Amino acid sequence: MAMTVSYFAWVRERMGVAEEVIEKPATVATVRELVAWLAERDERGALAFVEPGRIRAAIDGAMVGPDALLGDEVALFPPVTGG
Amino acid sequence: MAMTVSYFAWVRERMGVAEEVIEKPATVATVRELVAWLAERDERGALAFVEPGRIRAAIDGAMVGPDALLGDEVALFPPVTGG
Amino acid sequence: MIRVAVTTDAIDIPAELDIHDAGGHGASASFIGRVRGDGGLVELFLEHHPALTEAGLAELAHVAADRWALSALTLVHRVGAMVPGDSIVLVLASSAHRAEALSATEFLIDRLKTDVMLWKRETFADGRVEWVEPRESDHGRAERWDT
Amino acid sequence: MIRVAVTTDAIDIPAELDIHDAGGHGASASFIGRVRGDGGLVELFLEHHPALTEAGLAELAHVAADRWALSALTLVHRVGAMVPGDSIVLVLASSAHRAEALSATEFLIDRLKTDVMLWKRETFADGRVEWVEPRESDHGRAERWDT
Repeated sequence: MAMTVSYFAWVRERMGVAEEVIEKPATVATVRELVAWLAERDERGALAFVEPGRIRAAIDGAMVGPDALLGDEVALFPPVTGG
Repeated sequence: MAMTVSYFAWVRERMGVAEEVIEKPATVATVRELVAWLAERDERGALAFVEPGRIRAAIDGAMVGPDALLGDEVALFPPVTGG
Repeated sequence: MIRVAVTTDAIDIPAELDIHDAGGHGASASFIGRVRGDGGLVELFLEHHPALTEAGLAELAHVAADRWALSALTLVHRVGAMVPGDSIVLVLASSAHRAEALSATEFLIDRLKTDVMLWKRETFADGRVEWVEPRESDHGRAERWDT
Repeated sequence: MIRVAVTTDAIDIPAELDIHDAGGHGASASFIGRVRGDGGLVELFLEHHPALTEAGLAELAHVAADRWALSALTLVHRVGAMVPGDSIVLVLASSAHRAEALSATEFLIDRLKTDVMLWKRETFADGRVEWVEPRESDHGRAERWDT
């Protein structure tokens, strides 16, 4: 199934793109499973998601946990450091 | 013994003066005793010091309690309300 | 840099900000208290002690500077007659870190209300003149800092 | 009046103060965070999400407005490239009462650091480029508001 994944900060730098449309396998249903799948997909993903515990996600504008179910889009990024 | 007493806010208004030099009896040694003596001295004092518990004092620029010993000068006033 | 002032003139907030910010601080917190026109208030008069009010403010400023790592501190209190909208007090505290600047600001505004020789008198449109009574809550807030 | 903005331009603090203060509030608290030149820092870059960063700020502003009785609230965050001395973030909160203005300001600056999609990247004079790591203490401060 096609979905849009956007990346921010050092996740974006390591992935080499700010956004991509992926074809995810049917077995990937949650944020945690997507992160694991991206880490295995290629070298870039292995580098970006070497520490899955440091990855945060947002769906439809809301921060979500690793077990959130995926929809049409998701943003993946490191912990925020604004202010 | 002569000492200078200054008054502020409604204590000043009720006393009718901002400052006076008084001759206090030798039996008046503390702030509490001075307030009691002023309350008995005349009508103005009776009005200003009708509730001695509401009176605050400062000696040499520092806030003091009712049992502080008197020196050459003392300021008597209601609780402060700045800010 | 500690700057403390008692003034009968309007507090020039942009000028105070310029002086205070000359250092280029990492974090700056501020508090401004203004006269409110509640209940038909037409004048607020702040009575002060010619020497001890400023000394009390300076003492508070030094307590704050000893307690928190501040790069600048400004404390300006207006006295005399004011009308609704006028600024009564300005606190500016800066530090490398936000927690220090915020805590120092809150400490100063809380303690100002209980520790410094200043008395508010309110005049209302109907002619009533009343000295402001301290609020119990102000003492509660001020005492939080004793620990 | 709630005003939230994300901007790549310098934050015009006097202009924001003028807009915010139009109401003539009883108590106004503020916080300004600036870029510090510590350790030879020459540039701070703030990455943001084109839509979600402003939405996150607006959400925080509404949480604060629901929690405290505020007469005005301003939240401006700069993004993009900045140099030491530049203002990164401005929080202005006003109320009839000081405790509300001070608490809302502190809440907003604490939560900004943990809840809004913003990422800091530092460039140093020796050429090093580093993404800023969140500090545990920031999470501790932000969680104080959960109760």
